Amino acid sequence: MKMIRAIIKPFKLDDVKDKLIEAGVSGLTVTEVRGHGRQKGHTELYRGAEYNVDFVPKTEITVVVNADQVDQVVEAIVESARSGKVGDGKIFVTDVEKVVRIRTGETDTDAL
Amino acid sequence: MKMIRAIIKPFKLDDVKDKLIEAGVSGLTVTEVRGHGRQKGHTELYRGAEYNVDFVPKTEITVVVNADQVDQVVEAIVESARSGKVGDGKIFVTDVEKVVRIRTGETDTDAL
Amino acid sequence: MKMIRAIIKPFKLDDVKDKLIEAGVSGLTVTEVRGHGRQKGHTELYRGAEYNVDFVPKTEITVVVNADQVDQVVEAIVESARSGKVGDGKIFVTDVEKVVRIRTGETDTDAL
Amino acid sequence: MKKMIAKTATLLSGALLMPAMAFAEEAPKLDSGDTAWMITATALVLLMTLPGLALFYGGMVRKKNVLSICMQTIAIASLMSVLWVVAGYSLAFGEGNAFIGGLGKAFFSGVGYDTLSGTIPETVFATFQMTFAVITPVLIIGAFAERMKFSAVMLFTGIWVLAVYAPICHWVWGGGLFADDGVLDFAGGTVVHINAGVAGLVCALVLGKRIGYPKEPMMPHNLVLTMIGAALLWVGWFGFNAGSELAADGTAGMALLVTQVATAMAVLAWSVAEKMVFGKASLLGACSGAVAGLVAITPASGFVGPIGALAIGAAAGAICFCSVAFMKKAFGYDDSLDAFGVHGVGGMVGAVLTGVFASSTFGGAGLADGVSMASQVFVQIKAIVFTIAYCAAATFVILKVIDMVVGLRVDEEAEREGLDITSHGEQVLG
Amino acid sequence: MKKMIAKTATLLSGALLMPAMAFAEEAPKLDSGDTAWMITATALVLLMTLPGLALFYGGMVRKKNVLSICMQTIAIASLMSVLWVVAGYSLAFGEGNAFIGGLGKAFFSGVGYDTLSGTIPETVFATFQMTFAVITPVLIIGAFAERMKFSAVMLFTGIWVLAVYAPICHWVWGGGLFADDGVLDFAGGTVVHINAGVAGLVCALVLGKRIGYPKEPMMPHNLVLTMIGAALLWVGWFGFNAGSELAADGTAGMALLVTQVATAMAVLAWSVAEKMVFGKASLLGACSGAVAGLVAITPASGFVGPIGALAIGAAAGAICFCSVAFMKKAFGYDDSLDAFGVHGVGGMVGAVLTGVFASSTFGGAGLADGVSMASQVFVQIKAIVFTIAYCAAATFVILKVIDMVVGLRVDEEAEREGLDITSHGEQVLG
Amino acid sequence: MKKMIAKTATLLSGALLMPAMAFAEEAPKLDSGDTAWMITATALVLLMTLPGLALFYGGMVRKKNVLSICMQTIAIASLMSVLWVVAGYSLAFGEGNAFIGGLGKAFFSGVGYDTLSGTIPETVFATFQMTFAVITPVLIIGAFAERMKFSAVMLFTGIWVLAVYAPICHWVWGGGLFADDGVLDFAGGTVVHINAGVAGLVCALVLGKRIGYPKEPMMPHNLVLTMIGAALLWVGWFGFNAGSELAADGTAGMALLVTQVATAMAVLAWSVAEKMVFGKASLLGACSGAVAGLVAITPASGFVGPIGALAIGAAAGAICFCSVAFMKKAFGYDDSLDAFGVHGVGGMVGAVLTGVFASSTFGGAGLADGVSMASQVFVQIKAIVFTIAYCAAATFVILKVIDMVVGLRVDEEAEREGLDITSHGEQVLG
Ligand SMILES: Nc1ncnc2c1ncn2[C@@H]1O[C@H](COP(=O)(O)OP(=O)(O)O)[C@@H](O)[C@H]1O
Ligand SMILES: Nc1ncnc2c1ncn2[C@@H]1O[C@H](COP(=O)(O)OP(=O)(O)O)[C@@H](O)[C@H]1O
Ligand SMILES: Nc1ncnc2c1ncn2[C@@H]1O[C@H](COP(=O)(O)OP(=O)(O)O)[C@@H](O)[C@H]1O
Repeated sequence: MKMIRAIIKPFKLDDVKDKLIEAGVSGLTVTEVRGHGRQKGHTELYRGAEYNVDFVPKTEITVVVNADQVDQVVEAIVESARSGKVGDGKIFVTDVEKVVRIRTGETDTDAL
Repeated sequence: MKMIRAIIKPFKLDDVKDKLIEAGVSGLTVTEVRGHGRQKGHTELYRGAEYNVDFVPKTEITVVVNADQVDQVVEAIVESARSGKVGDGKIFVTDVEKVVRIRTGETDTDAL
Repeated sequence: MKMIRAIIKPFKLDDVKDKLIEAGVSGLTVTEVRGHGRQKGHTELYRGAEYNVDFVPKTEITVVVNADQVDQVVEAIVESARSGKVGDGKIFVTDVEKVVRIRTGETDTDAL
Repeated sequence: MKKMIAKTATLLSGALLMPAMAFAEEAPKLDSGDTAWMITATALVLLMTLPGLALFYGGMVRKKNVLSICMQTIAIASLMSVLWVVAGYSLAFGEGNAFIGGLGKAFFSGVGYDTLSGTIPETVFATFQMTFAVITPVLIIGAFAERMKFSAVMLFTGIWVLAVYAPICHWVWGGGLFADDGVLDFAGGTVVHINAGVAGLVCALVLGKRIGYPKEPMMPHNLVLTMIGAALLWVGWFGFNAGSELAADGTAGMALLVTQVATAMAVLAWSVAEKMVFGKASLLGACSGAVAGLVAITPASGFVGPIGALAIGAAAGAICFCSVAFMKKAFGYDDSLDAFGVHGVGGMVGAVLTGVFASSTFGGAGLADGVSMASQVFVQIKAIVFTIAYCAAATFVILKVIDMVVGLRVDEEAEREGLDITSHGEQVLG
Repeated sequence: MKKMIAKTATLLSGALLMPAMAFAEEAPKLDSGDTAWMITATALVLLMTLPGLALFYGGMVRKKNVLSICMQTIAIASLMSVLWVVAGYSLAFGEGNAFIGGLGKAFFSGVGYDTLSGTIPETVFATFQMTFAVITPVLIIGAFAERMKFSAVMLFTGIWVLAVYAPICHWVWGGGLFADDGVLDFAGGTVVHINAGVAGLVCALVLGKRIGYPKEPMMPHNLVLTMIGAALLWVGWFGFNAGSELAADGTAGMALLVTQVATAMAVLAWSVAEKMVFGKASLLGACSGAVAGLVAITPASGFVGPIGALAIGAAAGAICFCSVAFMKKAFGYDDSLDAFGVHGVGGMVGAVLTGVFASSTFGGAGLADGVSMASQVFVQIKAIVFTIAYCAAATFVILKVIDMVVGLRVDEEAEREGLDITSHGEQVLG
Repeated sequence: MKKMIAKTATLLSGALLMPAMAFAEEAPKLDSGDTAWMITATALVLLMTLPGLALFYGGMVRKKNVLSICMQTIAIASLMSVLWVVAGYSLAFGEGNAFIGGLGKAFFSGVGYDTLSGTIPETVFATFQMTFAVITPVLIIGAFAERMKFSAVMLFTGIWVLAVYAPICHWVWGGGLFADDGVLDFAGGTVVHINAGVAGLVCALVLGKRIGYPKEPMMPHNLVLTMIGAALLWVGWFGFNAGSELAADGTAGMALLVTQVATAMAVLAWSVAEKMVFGKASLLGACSGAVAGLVAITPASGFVGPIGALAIGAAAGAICFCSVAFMKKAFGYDDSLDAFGVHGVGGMVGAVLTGVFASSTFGGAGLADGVSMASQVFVQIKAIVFTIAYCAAATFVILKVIDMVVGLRVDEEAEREGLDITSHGEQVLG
């Protein structure tokens, strides 16, 4: 099994989720994160004190799937998360050795 | 070493933490996340506008342990996080190549 | 490619970020987390009810780099995040099989 | 009742003669009790705007826009106050023609330490009126929230208060157009609420929808703020309504009572309607009901009794609920925070029903001699129509001109990122 | 002092004759100063509930229940207002028997634009009293927070205000049971606070503990809200206490002063106690101390002097601290937000000490001729006991009936998920 | 105007004779209207501190320190209230020498149910003054926020109010030092604002900077709170300024008007300056401008007219903006929330300009016979200089002594973790 972590623009979350479910994903987990990259942040000014906030709000989606689904899922994310502007985000794929469903104790593919 | 990430119900955190410490875990990291899966979310209604919120609040526990502790730790989590109802969550195990303790520079098993 | 996840003290974030950029990292992602470890938490008291809060606020930095950059990046983090006091945090390195840049569809090293 | 004092009251006879008028007809001298109440009332009405409306609206937007709502509120409030000194007060209450007052009182000339207006200092009357001129444009924010340029907001409200608010205020209270019609508008149902509601609707139509509306979720980010705002509006409204008597007397007392009763009833009506239609009664609904009730009782507050208040509250709660839950969806405009749905619609409900429940049949203060309920309702409707027509047309023209000069909307990226950071360089953390 | 005006004051002699009473004995006519103050006082008391109590309690619950507290507050406030018009005012203040008033004033019949009550319009008196009937049931929320069904909350408070509050109000201020006993309850220590506190304790016992209590952490989610609430309670309480004089005179002035002094002293007392026992003085403690002080000075406010205020404040702060920190734990009930621990206990402390410090020995206004401190204290305790007995029994019965009809508690899953979403379909984001 | 009533006004002649003084010269009796207003004004001034200042400052600190600000506010407010009863009122307003009053009124001895002060009960006068003694030390918090030990805060403010506030209050209003100079300080520009601002600056210098200042980001965590605070300060300030007339009359009315006008103008001035210099007008700027305007109009409020108010507001907004944006950076001290930059500087601007715009040339109430504008300005500056000198020296000594006894600053780790948890054992969640 593989874990796919995608950092996307927050307002794209709904679209990506819908596409993933269409692509047969049964579950996913979402984290609010902040990103630093090519997309620039903004400046905040408080009574003359200037702060450069160079992190922008991003949403991270984590989804674990069978190895054979990876390409399809990555494809689904790329399609639905793309706006074409800098800051659209990245996808990272890593290996997962074991999955357990807490409720039933089922493991691996059964647990997804 | 292995990284164990468990998505659990937020109110189970204290129980799970206690069990993990009992099981000999020396440290862990917790993240607030939102999950989508079999457990359904809820509907919110604002002046007639209806929104289906299909993410439920979850807590993610990340704990890195030696490879030989994995089964015991997974077992501990399953036991303490289970309520038997849909939405109890999942556990993912991945491989960790290197661990460093920032304070001392110790690495790998020494750093845990 | 490797994913480096560092759990650090929140007020060190700016220093670490600067050091990482110096070290040639092009992007990074930050998550607010809570940690439990050697560093003790605190006690809260509300009208006589005492709660031990044994999680402390931490910041997690995730950065994906080419395999050959790992040591340098780990070094940069250790240097800039160290305060010498308990609770300085940990660094975990895992393997990444695939990286995609959503905007362009570029993959792996090109996507970083 | 403001106009009665302001122009030594000749228009309403018999049943509507209140103690305050008796005072007004003797050579009036300062009454410390009335003055005490009116200074307090002025503070209460300002409280409605600052922080009342800022919070009521601020809680309903997405977190990235909450500071922009607050900033617009405080900046508009300040601009209106200054413009009121410069010319607004004079245009509304100075000597002039049927359409608008003159500039004789510009820069408050002639308003000194001992000038009286009825039994209170004119300074107090003028400041009390200032708080009305302050709140009215702020109400409009609800319609264009989350997408309008800050410079355009300031330009628009600055022009609007002089070109739309001041004349309509003059018609109703300053001795203008409606002076001889016997229109009943105790505390500003027409001048403030219908006026602001209609201007809001025009803004919503001219600006267009927010990006993503109605597909993307746009949930109120913090209804605790909205509740605080609604509560402060409620409490402050005692100043608005009972203060409009310009004295601490029996009419002010009744205005206090009916304000409380109508508002409470409207909360219950909205909540019950919501429970029946959607299955749950919500805090946002209760707060909206409260404001709907407050709006609707405004024109009626010195004219009706407790029974009338129950009826007006129930009607306002139920009708505004429908307007917000169904009408907006049906027509598809994006009145972001329902400035029209609550203030416009609630104002009309109140203005019409004032004509009904002011009658002594329903325990009201009674209609003027020889005026039937039907003819009073007709007069009320006429005033509504005039107000809508003038307000809509003038608001439209002002917006179009500003659109050409500086543009009305922020660009797409700024709207996505939120106005707090892009327009004001600050944000709410944590 | 309400009862004195309300029934033309025959019971207290000599030392307690205040200017307001002098007025009351001449053919009273409307006083604009008194009216100005009482309209303001009414606004202040409403402010205590909306948004005061909503925030005070709302900040102490877990985030998932904050909107439910706000919604319960506004919905109860509205229901009480309407019920007060329908029958409550009449049952409390109308002609009746020793136990309860009649229905002669139902729907405020006979309360018109020029009806007076002492030197103020009866509309103002009735609305002022309405705000007391509003706040009392809202205080009870603190005991059943985070677990009671919304429908049950509305049913319970609706029945309770008519069946428990109205009669007790009648006993003390409406010419009922205690009318000839010389009970000293200036602004409602017994009627409002002991009453609400005891009802709260019964609720806590009948409903049972929250799931997970006391093992799971149930920390207040946002004490800034609690601080705002406590501050608004404090400020609004000037209306509650000084307003209970029903006039702007020397007694009102003293009520203002002692309210401020006792409250400040109670904050210090609670904070010092907390520092000594637990090592740190907390904001929640300071806020709780403030409310304890306000509660305790309520019955005493028009009868004692600054020295009495210092003593009552110190006692209330220290004793309520103990009740909340130790007694609750010892007995093991879950009075979620300490409605009983602060209002019940504080109310009793105040009621008893009023009998002591009203004495002119301590700079108070003095006890009635021939009444010793001991006998006054006895009278005070008698009133407390009666109130507790009736309130507890009636509250218990009402709850049991409602439990059978609609059920009192939400189901386990709803309690876990939080009432905001499950009962009202909304939540606080971010 | 307080001093005029307080010492039966002998110093200002001719142009400044107001209605209130006419009353004061007859055998004064209680006026229910004046009393109504002054009780209300007292409530309004308390509202400025609780929750006004707590929120204004609380929103500007980092989230980990917000509860400590709230706690300091409520604890200081309580301590000051009690100390005012014990000795403060007597030291400020009791018979004494030119430097300080005596202890004749300690524990409010002689202040009873029917003692008058002018046309209002002395209890009301004393409580009104108490709220001034409460707010002044709370203003200083802004300078030492986020790093001072709670015990040191309490010790410092407790000593300061008796050793610094009470004497200066005595000089200006209690018949002391400045009594015969004709210093114009209507509502406390010198006593309250310059005094607090200077004390704040000394605190900032003695305590030193916060760890990480100015390198680490220290952004205001929630400007919605700051906006609520600023709004409540604004509304409450009507009590502060118009209440300082101690009557509900024409001067109170003008104080109301000019307060509103100057504040609004200062908001616009600060916002425009900010827009021009930094490119964006911010909510924090608008709120700061409002407070700057309120501070500056304070000494002038019963002496100037609307034109003066516009000028003073514009000057205060622009000058305080510069002081905060440039001066602090230039000198490098860490006045965390700009207690000096806004209250100190704004107070001086107002005190000096009062001397200018009180002149009838600018529509003011007029200077005393034979006093030229230049000489009045000179008198104003003299009072400022005296106040600064005494306040700075005394504050410095008090701080140094406390530093030796208990220490002023929390330790580094506590400062990093935040005072909420480390000093008070509680925090804001979610
Ligand atoms: N090497 C990296 N490691 C971890 N996260 C990264 C890395 N590079 C980019 N990111 C994340 O992806 C987001 C988008 O990257 P950015 O460079 O702004 O634009 P783009 O994705 O269009 O190249 C960043 O905000 C950051 O959260
Ligand atoms: N394939 C997956 N990838 C990532 N997270 C998942 C996946 N499936 C489930 N989760 C997480 O686990 C949580 C629980 O899953 P759910 O299907 O609701 O119930 P259960 O764990 O009982 O099967 C989800 O809310 C989600 O956060
Ligand atoms: N085994 C682990 N797995 C996951 N996170 C850990 C682990 N051990 C420590 N951490 C994280 O690192 C943080 C710092 O660890 P701690 O033991 O307090 O101090 P130190 O890093 O100095 O040894 C913890 O708060 C926790 O977030």
